[in-house]
Amino acid sequence: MNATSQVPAIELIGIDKKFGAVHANKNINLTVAKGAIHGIIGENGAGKSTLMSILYGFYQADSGAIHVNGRPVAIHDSQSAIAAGIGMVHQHFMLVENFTVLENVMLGAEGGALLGKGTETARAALKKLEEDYELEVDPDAVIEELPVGLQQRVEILKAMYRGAEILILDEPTGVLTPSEADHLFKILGVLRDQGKTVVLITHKLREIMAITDTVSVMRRGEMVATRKTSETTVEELAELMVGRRVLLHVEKGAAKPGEVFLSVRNLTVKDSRGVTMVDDVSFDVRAGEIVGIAGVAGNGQSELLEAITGIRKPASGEILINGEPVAGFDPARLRSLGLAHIPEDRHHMGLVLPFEESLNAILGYHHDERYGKGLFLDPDAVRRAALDEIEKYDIRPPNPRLKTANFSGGNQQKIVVAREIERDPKLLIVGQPTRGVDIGAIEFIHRRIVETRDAGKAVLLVSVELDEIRSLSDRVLVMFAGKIVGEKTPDTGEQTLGLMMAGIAA
Amino acid sequence: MDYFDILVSILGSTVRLSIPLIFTALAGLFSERAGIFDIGLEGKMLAAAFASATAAYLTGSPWVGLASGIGVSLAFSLVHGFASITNRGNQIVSGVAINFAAAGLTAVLGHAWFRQGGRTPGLAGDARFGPIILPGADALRDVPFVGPLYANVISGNNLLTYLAFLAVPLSWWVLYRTRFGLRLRAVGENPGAVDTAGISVTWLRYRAVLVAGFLCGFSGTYLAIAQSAAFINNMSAGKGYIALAALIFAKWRPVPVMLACLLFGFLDAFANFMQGKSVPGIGEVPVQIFQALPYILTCVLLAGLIGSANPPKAGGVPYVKER
Amino acid sequence: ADVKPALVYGTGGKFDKSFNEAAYAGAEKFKAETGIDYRDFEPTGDTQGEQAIRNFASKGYNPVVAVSFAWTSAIEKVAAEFPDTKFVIVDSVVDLPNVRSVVYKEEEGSYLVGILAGMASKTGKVGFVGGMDIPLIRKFECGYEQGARAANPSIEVLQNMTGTTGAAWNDPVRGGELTKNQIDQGADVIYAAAGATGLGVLQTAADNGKLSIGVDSNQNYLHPGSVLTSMVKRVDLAVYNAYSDAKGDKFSAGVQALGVKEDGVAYALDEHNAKLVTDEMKAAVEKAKADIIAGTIKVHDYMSDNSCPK
Amino acid sequence: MSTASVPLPNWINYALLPLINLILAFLVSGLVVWIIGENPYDALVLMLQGALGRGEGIGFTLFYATNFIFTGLSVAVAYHAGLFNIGSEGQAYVGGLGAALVALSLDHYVPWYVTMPFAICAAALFGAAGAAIPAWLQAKRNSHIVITTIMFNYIISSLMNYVLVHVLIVPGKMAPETRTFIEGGKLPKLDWLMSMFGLDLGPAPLNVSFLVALVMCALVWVLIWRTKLGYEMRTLGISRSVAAYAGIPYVKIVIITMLISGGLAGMMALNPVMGASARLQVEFVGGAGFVGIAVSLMGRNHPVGIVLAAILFGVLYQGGADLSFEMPTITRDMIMVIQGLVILFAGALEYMFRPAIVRIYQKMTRD
Ligand SMILES: Nc1ncnc2c1ncn2[C@@H]1O[C@H](COP(=O)(O)OP(=O)(O)OP(=O)(O)O)[C@@H](O)[C@H]1O
Ligand SMILES: Nc1ncnc2c1ncn2[C@@H]1O[C@H](COP(=O)(O)OP(=O)(O)OP(=O)(O)O)[C@@H](O)[C@H]1O
Ligand SMILES: [Mg+2]
Ligand SMILES: [Mg+2]
Repeated sequence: MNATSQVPAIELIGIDKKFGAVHANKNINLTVAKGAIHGIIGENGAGKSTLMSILYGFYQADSGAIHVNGRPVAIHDSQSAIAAGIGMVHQHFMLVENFTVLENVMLGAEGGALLGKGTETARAALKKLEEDYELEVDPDAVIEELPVGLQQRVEILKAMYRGAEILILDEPTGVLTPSEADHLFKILGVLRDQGKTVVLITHKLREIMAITDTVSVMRRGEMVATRKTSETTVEELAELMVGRRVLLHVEKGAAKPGEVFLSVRNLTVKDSRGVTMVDDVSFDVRAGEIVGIAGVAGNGQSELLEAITGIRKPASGEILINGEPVAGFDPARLRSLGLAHIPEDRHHMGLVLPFEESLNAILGYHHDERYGKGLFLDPDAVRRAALDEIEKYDIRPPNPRLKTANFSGGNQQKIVVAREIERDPKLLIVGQPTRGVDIGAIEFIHRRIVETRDAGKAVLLVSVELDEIRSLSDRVLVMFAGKIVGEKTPDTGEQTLGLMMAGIAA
Repeated sequence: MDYFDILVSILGSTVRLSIPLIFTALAGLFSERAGIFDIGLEGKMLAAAFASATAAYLTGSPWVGLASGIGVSLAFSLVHGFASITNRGNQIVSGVAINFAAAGLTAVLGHAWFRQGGRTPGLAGDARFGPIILPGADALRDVPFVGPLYANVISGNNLLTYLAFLAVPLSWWVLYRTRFGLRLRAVGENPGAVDTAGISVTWLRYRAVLVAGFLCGFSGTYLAIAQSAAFINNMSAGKGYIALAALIFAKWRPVPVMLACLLFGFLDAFANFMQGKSVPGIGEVPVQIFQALPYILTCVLLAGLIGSANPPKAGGVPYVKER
Repeated sequence: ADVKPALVYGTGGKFDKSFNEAAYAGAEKFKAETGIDYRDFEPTGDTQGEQAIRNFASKGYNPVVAVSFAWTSAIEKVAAEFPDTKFVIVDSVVDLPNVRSVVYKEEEGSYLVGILAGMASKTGKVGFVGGMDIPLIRKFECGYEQGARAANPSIEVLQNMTGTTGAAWNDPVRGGELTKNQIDQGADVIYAAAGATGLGVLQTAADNGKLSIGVDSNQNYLHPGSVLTSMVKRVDLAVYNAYSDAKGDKFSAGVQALGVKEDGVAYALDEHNAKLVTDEMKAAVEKAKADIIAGTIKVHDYMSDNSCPK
Repeated sequence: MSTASVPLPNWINYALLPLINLILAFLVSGLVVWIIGENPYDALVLMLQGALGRGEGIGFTLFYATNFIFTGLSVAVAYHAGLFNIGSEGQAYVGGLGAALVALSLDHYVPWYVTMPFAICAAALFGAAGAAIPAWLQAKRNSHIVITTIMFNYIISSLMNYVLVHVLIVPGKMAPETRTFIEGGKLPKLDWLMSMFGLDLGPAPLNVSFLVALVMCALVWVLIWRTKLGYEMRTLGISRSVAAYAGIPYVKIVIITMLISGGLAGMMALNPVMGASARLQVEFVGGAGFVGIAVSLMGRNHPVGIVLAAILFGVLYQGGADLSFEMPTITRDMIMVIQGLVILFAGALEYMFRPAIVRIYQKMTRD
């Protein structure tokens, strides 16, 4: 090692950031060595994206300093970050969907006030980059017509085109199949070999172990530890992440499956752009069992859930509940047939954040006569009912009149879980039940789901957390590219399931 | 008078009536393509008309009039920008406010200053943009077909008319061939992409809004001191909204914008022509039908009966990074 | 008697160079002669007239003159509420004991300018641009058409109305466009009876080197050499007479119909159009005037049967 | 640090901030008055005297406020469902046709209290019809309700123009308006109400539609906060995806909401058409639909706030009329200036002072 490599690529000193009442980054110090792949892990909401966005100039820190290559730099905006040689691939892509790849790559680096000449230079430079890093993509393709994996390539190309020496990737593998992820890691390796620095945000420990040189752990806005990857273990990292030993196994007895309650036959679902997301899928869920669907995010699970719960009209195929065909029924009608749904994203679907808690406790069930006669709604009755659930599920603070947005993520999730399970459904559809939820709440929610099964209800569970699937399910279906590629028992090895999720083995 | 003469006459009228629509719709194009909805086009046009007429009256120069029209329109644009970009306010509400303020201010000031029921005093010929006779117009006039078209439709318009038609390809060029245009289109679709590319969303949107103000300055000036010789109370009379309709009808693209404006201008001209004349078998067609037609057509378009109109994705939504 | 005169204009504004300005001139004349000041009000919308009229009445103003048919129902209402106040309505008839209704025989004045138009036209086509499409404006048009035909039996009269609502009085752009249409169709003299819209008519005619005819006030000076004449409607007289009658305790309610004979309507001749009106034209129009006064020419009033003889 | 998500107590959100914005609007208006050479303070005094000084002034103020309550409610109801209805103007206009048709056909035969319920229904129905196509376009075709309602303002205006000029006009009359209704088609004035407070209504046209407006306020409150439909509307207004999850039918709610909104706007016509002028006139709405936007914004979409804001605008309208009468250099258009500024400051710039207030508030609560 020569002297220059002693100078760290990045030094963050005392970074502090608040979003209103949320303290997203608390006095964070971080050093990233030059030419290294540095992993950052942490639970949802730990503040990883915020920290990196500050480094990239997307947000401005309330206080703290940033050094790049040993020199202090003032990063007011992404412009100054780019000038300092920093590039970032955001968790949510920052692409103009109706622009071509080339236009997206050029945006902000057009090389002159007129496009004409710059376009040709860019095209040539892009071609070279593609060849150097095996990042082939048609420069004239329009973004919205590209699959996510390729869109991510465009993001990486954008950063490279701007001459990034330091590349930040925010959860890049969430949208990738394992093989795509492997390809990405290969590219990151090439980058490292060329002396570039990579910061990789993820909460997949496997990835950290596989590729990083150093890893830092964030928890609740704080930087809790930094380790050399070679000197740590998955267990240690997991513990650092959540603050106490992870309990990965759920206590549960054997299932006693009864009659088939939900039956999906040759179901095909398209998304709003007309792309087939669920392709000729068939499976059954029996009363008294939990069927888990494993898969990498974006392989059609969301659309499958939406179709079953009536939010999205299927393109073809049948859905039978207790033998009755229900495809195309609206969610309200399905609820009356005994279906309950814990949605994947509580903010996007499950909760009206500006409402007081009690009004969310009846969402979807608000037509019930318990909450008011006929057309009317009785707020007192609603609050009384909500208070019951608050007590039963230990939702804190126990105030049904508090604005839902002011509850923490875990408690918000409990509001949803309580609402859905307490209606005593015959069929429970669960999507990502513990996303962004703390360990205590996870246990609680898992127990409720198992209890529901034990009460003889049919449960369909979708999760991208393989551990969750394996510990809760009685049967595991693996979904890949819109198809169910196989059924396994929950004790099947992670390796095997991982390969299936990548579409490699059946 | 044969049909050809009638056609020439209507076409001439179409051109004159379309010009304010073209400027205004192009103004809306820049603003909305950058993601800032602008229903305050009407108000800006009106304010510009008042300012240009007042300045031209006071100085006797149409150029000072034009400059004032543009200046005042830019000021209103800045207000819209301040509300909807800096303060992330509701763009529709801001537009409504601007329309009210402009309608009120022009009437109040006009009345207080000139005491002619809100009108500004009439302008002498050289305080206006007069007709420009293109070379050979008179010589060609008698050539069949081409002659009258050239002499009565193409020639004999004022400078602003020619500028309007120049503004169309220019707008196209700016939007699709310059860095500014690329960024502007991008910021209307995904401001995050622009921001992370190191470009200031705020400044870019301000520039777009200012371009809109600049163009509305022309349309207002045209109304007051090219097409007419004075400012009249509420003289924009809904043209800002027709321009908005034309913008939607054209699906936010420059050349179709011009065509839509010409179509709507033609409807207006045709209505004027048809007024009082009865159509065999139908009788007199009520002028109200022609007045409503641009809006009806736009609604038909929006109903998806003739293609679909997808506004810029980030349109109308303030760019909020931090909650 | 003591008078406290008030005046409510039509919506075109006090200095509209036309109808309202004539009313203003009448009030000013009264003020100059008697030294008695008056209050006036310029409503900018239809809803304000009634409130203004009532305001004047309740504040003790008397007589209250309202120029424009738009205030008809307002006067009907307010005059009933204030039976001791004298009201004058111009261009409309209100049948109440304390209201004087002044109407004009616009058909006669229009007939006169029609003769001039018919004689001045070289193309054999003359135009008419009206404001709001109402019987009153048709009356202007009908008289004009009769006059033009009297001067030239084969003349063609093109006619347009600007609109169907109050906005038609204040739309010079459309007025100009309609004028241009008529010019394109061959008209070379265009008569505007359209309030402020007429300004656009006169402007466009001047811009295109054609002749125009003004209305209500003498508008000859607006575009000297281009305005052939103006059909002057002496609204000033209505206002002036109302005030001075009231002052001299001679105020009478009831309908006053002012025609050529009463000098209520006339054509305007001054230095601005002297060159445009030839001696021959002058002779013809003076003869017609005499004939109307003598009763030998009877100009048809459109409003008497809502039709115009062809 | 961003301050947008820092919660503030209600008295700041619903009283202090609107008040600051209102004061600012008036300050700028005062500037305009000063520019045209009048004394802003005198103008303000004249305006307040004109609006609130006498029974007649108050009567006019409340008369105007009645219009604005209806249109404000119309805008607010739609707003709760996330729909920005700027077509109240046109919906009120066509509502007038409904009211007028009822009055014209019944006034000879029955007393006003028989006519009124029919007129209310007809006005609401016609108003709702005026909102129906934009509602459908939004619900089914996803075209922006703002755009379509603007378009419909013009379409309705042309239609009404045609109807008045060619169908309903009294032959031989100049103005395109219907005949004057006789007693059976007129709504009685509220002299008794004013005399309860020892005031004399005079000729001010305050009439029973004011009471109808207040009843509608109560009904809207019940609808929004005490019915399941209102719950569904509010849910939809906050998040379309949550509504879809909860089985709240988008198309149905959008259409119902817009019909209610249009109906409320349509009812506004009762006041001027049957309460004041006793006939249907061209453009009788006179911008009240747009004022409704300001009223709804100022009133934070709550019926009580709407009543207060409507009275504020009533003061502006009546006081403005008196002001322009007393200060002839200031025309009544000054109201529009003030209105524009109120909409600007209270609406588009509503959060301009929020960050500063948050800081002050945090400082104060910390100590
Ligand atoms: N733009 C924003 N405005 C307000 N609060 C925000 C914003 N972005 C993030 N937060 C809040 O800051 C906290 C940290 O969020 P951040 O996105 O940095 O977490 P993360 O570690 O990246 O989580 P994830 O793994 O889910 O991506 C969260 O509580 C989040 O709600
Ligand atoms: N978008 C928001 N708006 C307002 N307040 C918020 C928001 N997000 C979070 N908060 C507040 O910040 C606090 C912390 O929220 P956060 O979701 O980060 O909780 P947490 O520490 O992750 O808790 P949990 O373990 O239950 O998820 C919450 O109690 C909540 O009141
Ligand atoms: Mg993140
Ligand atoms: Mg959390």
